[in-house]
Amino acid sequence: MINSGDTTFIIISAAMVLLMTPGLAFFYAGMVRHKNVLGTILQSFIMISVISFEWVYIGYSMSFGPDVGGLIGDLSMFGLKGVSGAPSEIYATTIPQIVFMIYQCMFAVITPALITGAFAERMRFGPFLIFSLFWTILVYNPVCHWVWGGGWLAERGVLDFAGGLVVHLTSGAAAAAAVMVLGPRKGLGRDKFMPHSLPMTLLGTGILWFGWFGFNAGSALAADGIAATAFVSTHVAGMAGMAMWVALEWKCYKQPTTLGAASGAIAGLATVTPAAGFISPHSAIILGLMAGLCCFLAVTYKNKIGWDDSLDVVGIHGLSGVIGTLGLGIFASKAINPNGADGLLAGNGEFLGTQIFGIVVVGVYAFVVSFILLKFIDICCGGLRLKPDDETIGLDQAAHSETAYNM
Amino acid sequence: MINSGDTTFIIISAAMVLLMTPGLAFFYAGMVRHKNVLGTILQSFIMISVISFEWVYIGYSMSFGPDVGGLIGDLSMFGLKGVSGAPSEIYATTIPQIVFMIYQCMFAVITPALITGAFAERMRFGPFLIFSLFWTILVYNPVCHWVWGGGWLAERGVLDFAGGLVVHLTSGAAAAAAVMVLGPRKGLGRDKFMPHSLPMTLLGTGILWFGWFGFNAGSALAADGIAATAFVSTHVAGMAGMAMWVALEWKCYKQPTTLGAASGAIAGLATVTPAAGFISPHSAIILGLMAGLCCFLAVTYKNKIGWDDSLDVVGIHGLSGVIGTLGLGIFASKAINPNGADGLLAGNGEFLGTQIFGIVVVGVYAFVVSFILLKFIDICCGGLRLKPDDETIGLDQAAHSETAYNM
Amino acid sequence: MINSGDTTFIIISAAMVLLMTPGLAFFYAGMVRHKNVLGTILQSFIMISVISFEWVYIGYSMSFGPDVGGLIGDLSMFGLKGVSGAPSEIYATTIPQIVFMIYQCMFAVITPALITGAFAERMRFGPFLIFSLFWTILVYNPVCHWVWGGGWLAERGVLDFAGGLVVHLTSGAAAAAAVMVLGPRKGLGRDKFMPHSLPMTLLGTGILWFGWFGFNAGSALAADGIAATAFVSTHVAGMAGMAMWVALEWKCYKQPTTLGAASGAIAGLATVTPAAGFISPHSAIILGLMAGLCCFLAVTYKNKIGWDDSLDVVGIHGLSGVIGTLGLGIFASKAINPNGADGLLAGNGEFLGTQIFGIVVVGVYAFVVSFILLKFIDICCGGLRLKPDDETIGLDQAAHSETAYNM
Amino acid sequence: MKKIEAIIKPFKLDDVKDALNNIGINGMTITDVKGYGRQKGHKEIYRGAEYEVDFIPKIKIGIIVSADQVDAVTEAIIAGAKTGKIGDGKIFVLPVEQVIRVRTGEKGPDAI
Amino acid sequence: MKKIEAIIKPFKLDDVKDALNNIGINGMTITDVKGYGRQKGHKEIYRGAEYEVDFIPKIKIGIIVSADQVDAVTEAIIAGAKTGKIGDGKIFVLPVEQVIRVRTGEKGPDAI
Amino acid sequence: MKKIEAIIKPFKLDDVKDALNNIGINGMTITDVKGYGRQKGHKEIYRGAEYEVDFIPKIKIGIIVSADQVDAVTEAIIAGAKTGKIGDGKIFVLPVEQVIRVRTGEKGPDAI
Ligand SMILES: Nc1ncnc2c1ncn2[C@@H]1O[C@H](COP(=O)(O)OP(=O)(O)O)[C@@H](O)[C@H]1O
Ligand SMILES: Nc1ncnc2c1ncn2[C@@H]1O[C@H](COP(=O)(O)OP(=O)(O)O)[C@@H](O)[C@H]1O
Ligand SMILES: Nc1ncnc2c1ncn2[C@@H]1O[C@H](COP(=O)(O)OP(=O)(O)O)[C@@H](O)[C@H]1O
Repeated sequence: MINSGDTTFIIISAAMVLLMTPGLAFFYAGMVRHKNVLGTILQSFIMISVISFEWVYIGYSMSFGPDVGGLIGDLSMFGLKGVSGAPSEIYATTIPQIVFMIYQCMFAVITPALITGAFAERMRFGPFLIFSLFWTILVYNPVCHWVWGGGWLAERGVLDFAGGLVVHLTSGAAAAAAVMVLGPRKGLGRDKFMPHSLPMTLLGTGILWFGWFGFNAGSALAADGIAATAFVSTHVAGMAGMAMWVALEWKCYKQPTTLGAASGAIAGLATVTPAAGFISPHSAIILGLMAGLCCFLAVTYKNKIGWDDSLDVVGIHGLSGVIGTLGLGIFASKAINPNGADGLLAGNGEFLGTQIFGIVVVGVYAFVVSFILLKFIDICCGGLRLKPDDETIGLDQAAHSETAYNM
Repeated sequence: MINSGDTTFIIISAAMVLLMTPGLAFFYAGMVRHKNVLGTILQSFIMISVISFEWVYIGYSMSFGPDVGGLIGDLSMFGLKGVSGAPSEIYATTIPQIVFMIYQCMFAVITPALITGAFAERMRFGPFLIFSLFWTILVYNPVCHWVWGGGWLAERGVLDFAGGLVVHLTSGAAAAAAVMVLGPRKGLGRDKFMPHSLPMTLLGTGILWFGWFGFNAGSALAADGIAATAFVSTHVAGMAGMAMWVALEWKCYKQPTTLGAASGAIAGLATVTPAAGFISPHSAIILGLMAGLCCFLAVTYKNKIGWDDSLDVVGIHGLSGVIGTLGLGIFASKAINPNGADGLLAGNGEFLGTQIFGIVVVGVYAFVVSFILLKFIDICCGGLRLKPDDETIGLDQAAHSETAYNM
Repeated sequence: MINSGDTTFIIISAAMVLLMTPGLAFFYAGMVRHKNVLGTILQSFIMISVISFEWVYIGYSMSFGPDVGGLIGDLSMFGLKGVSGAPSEIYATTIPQIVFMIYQCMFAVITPALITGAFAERMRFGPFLIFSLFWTILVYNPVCHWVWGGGWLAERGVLDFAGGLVVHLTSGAAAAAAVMVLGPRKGLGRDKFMPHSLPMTLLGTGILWFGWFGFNAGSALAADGIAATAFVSTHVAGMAGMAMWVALEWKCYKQPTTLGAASGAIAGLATVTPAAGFISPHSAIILGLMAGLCCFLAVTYKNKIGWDDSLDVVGIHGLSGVIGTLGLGIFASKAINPNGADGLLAGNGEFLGTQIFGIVVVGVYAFVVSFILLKFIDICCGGLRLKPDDETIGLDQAAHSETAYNM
Repeated sequence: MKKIEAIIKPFKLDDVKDALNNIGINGMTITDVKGYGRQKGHKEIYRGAEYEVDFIPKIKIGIIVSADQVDAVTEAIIAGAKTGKIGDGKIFVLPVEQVIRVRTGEKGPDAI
Repeated sequence: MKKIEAIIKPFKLDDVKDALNNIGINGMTITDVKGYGRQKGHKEIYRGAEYEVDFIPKIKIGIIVSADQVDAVTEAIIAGAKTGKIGDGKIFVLPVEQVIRVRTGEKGPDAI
Repeated sequence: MKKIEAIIKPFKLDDVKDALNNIGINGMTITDVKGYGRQKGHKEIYRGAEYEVDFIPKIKIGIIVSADQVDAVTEAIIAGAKTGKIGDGKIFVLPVEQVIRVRTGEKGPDAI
């Protein structure tokens, strides 16, 4: 039966998760040079259109439709067939199924948008759209089905509360592939890739944090104690990630930075995502601290080796997905969530093994498919990269005939 | 009886609709030149103050008070008399009436703010306030009563889920009148009216999309299946409008633009507004595509004829109100919403006729009253337009003694 | 028992209040010079981290834990011990206690962030952190306990719906102390301290207004008629404050300004905060008008005497806390909220006396402790103020090695 | 050769550009500058604090021409920039000893 | 006539303007520029990537004066702009052949 | 002494700076400017309205050098700035009569 409280909760959560995509657009666009601002923003915004299309026609059915061999949902819900104001019998049974569908749509939208940070400032718009669309079909939907749609990883006991594997690890692995296929931006190591507007990045951070409550707490799919736990875990992990990153900067560079605070917060929020509703606030704090530490090190290391993951999708999102999923294996507790699992600290080392298995499967699968897909598009669609002159001119003018700021 | 789920739903929806007015302020202000940024923002923000005053004293009562001859509500609820924490017996019976009142207030606030795009960069602040206030009294309140307050159009069977007639067509018609009365900006056709900050416009777009869920889904006035349907329709119409506009730009200008994506999204969202809770998601997608197509053509045509509807209120909002209301006449289905109607495709051509009647009545009424009102104010208040020198200097300095950016 | 509607309401309200801190960051940062933008933003953002830490470990327990002599909560809930998905028996009995805890956390976070406006553009980051942390422990937690946690002021009958005393007066009093201890910015009276980006300030205003609904209506802790009343009071007070300030500017300076509209709105919203759920909308309008008037005068007077409360924390927030708390003493009515009180106009002058007592106690306590704390830190931590050269260079570069805008 | 520097009101740029194009001048470099002079600035008000803003936005046009074009160019600039109100700006003529085109290395009048 | 170009530290602009006003100079044009010289820039850090920023914000003041005012003007600028620390800037004096006021067409010293 | 003004493409600034550093030039002042010339601008499209943008972002480098360095400096600038495509920019040489260092009051070549 439909519960108006739960329905409100997921409707508003869906709106909040939708808002995360513009939030991400600003988070990213603040970090690029001013000639690429609009192109970067559009790479996120356009996902709202392209991936929603994909989702309502085939994505939802592929992800949450009746299972075919543990691998994928069938297409019996093509075009939302049978998805109505009545609740599903399987998922979120107290809210209209169509609300569950659209809530999940928002997750599908933001995931490929996350990847764009890896190839920022250098990818052509057309190939980017093709990549994102097919990536969603070939990577996001299957993994979503495996983990959340009753697929084989779920059967195996792999848990992911709100998207450590499904969202962050898939996008991080795709980002790694993209960095390898596209190569570094022109002038890396010589030009100054300074953020053109950190206030814009901080605005994005604020919006993302706000939306993340809808993302994680909403994943409880009901306004209950689990949602409450997930909400609190989310907040304290963000807080801990920010504290850790800022502290490390203070120690290593004598000064904390605004971008560091934002980066740490996002790392913490991303890391707690798979675990939010399954662990205690204390565990969430530890995860947040680990997130700050590991992502800080990853990003520092990246700068040393000249690997141009421009806005650190691998080092922040991908790594967070891994740490959070591992952390869940360690800290999960049935005392917190009886529908969850007990982890290593609750004496169940096996569950940690299961989570590691999940990470390897999803990571490898997402990386390999992304890599092949990118290579394929590179060859068939006249190249993924902007022409060098266009890269110099910048996306805004070269790809969209616009200028971000006319002052 | 008060339902806490529904109450939460409308309270949060009201907050989200309130946020749309700042969202609109940024959507518009990003498109003006940098000397008019603050003046443009203030034209939206100040409506929150002026129109809310009007609403709590007389607007709510005129719109939703006991009917007088089908034309207007009486003033028996002047100053919120009798509007309390108890539910109304007529409207939204599961939430405190005062929540219904304030939710509707947010609609009244944003409607005249929408008009400001038509006379952007050239209207004096004082006459603008007078116009907006009287326009709300003379146009918004009556039309709101006719359609939503049990007035004669409602009696006739005209439907408008969340404001295609009441919000978008009234403001679009007023915008047309304003363009005719005020004339084009100095330098039209010669100067470059390039948006001063598209990131600001995109920020506004993101906020508007988020708020639109409160606007449309909230119009179900309960967290039920209808709200769910309206939410989904809203999202997919926005997605379809964005896709269509971007596709057309790609075809006609070889490149899609960020402003095009934003414009298409807003067109789609506005178009689905009157229909959101009465049609299927597929119909909403078709409406969104139509919105993208028609508004794109309208805006292109406008540029050809030198009609200075500066930020395209007629070509986007007004037209969307018309298409959406027509579309409802075509696609409405009682299978989706038993309290709605069946439209042309469900074999009920008469309902389409009713909707056309509604469009003509509201469009003509809003246009005529707006035109007379503007002319009247122009004569009585020393002119609607800025002095030419002030128009050159810009609103911010000339009308508000401020500068938007001191960098 | 947990009510899903109420739980949704407070979860979403908590998210909205969290968003207010970034909102405040932008509200403030828009008003500083462009060399201090990031430093100003960070002063708010970092509170999300530092104060949340404090709160989950000791703050919540000090504020809402079992009472010790009316003065403070004991530490029996250290580290959220016993705070779980089950409701508290005392506070917000229809929602998980952990939701109540995190909702209150957001209040604790924004309160010291408010103070930062007083010493904008001139405080060192390290001492600022130390101050904020100890201020929360020594001022916020005790006062919160006295008023909301069943402490001695609550016993005495002092009322504060959503933080006129606990949030606005404490921060305003601390701001006054900070202005006295730190002294004016270099160049006051000679240099031009013009806001570097009023659009940013207006963005902050919009976000704050949105979040304020969560702040005030959420303080009803249930989605009921009181929440509805608080929501409406909040909105109309903001509207009235904006109207009054704009009107006064028009009269005194011949032109209304955007910053004036924003300032009046914030003054109105802050003023109604302690009274929101206890008074009628009409009383809220009067409070809003008073807020606009008094804060306008206070700010004007400040400019005359060269008191460098840079972003008017005393003149807007502190004063609003006082007016609102007094106003509650005058306008409170049990007809509106049976759990509230009757005020002067309802024939109960005694309650006004109680409120005045509350103001004096909280104001003096907060001022004195803040003053001593600042002096102490100034001496022990190598000075609160930036070195003069660093002040010239600006916080962003001198304290964070960053630049806000690289255009 | 000469360098002509003209300080003009920003909204007159297009007119000046057109006037210059009409006499065959197709190269110039412009800079956003702020001017201080007879033209009065304006007051700005922020929460009651009034600030006198006396640097006014102007555009500086820099054009290198051969000596014999100086008069035609200054006349064209005046034709384009003049409003007759205070603050219309000034034109300065400076001597230039050499001009080189980066792309080709051409020197002197050929480089313009 | 001469053109005096002075590169100064931005926060010294008001002092220089006052010093110039005191000796009766009431016209000037300023430009935001970036300078490179002996004064060291600073380091910026973004997620661990360190960038050396060596162009430092400066303000360029351009003043046209008659030849006999050059010394007074340069002294006033020095008085206003000097902090004694590296990076205080430089003053250049260039010859000017003609000055015209757009509004009136006046030429030479009258146009200033 | 001479003032060398070079208008170059913005992304060539680092190359020019390095080329100048190599010949011992360690002081310069740069300005963001917009250029108009043979190089064609681009079209921008906003909701179907097409605008021709014909002022192109450039950087102006101003360097004061002693007369004997002029050739070396212009060569270095050309070496750094040349792409061979239209719009590479121009170099102008103007006479300078005096240079003063604000900090020390030094004059002439010593002040550079
Ligand atoms: N002595 C000067 N040196 C350099 N620029 C000047 C000088 N006098 C005026 N200007 C520039 O010319 C502009 C216009 O001068 P102003 O005195 O306001 O009006 P007008 O040009 O009508 O005499 C100023 O804003 C300033 O940029
Ligand atoms: N040769 C030069 N040509 C043009 N501008 C110069 C030159 N040398 C220095 N400048 C300008 O003067 C400013 C100050 O010079 P710098 O060497 O840093 O200190 P100082 O003026 O104390 O010698 C620089 O930032 C630059 O703008
Ligand atoms: N006569 C001129 N006076 C001043 N600046 C000029 C002149 N002609 C060109 N410029 C500047 O030089 C830049 C390059 O000139 P352009 O004609 O486009 O190409 P090229 O340098 O290859 O001849 C222009 O953008 C402009 O800034």
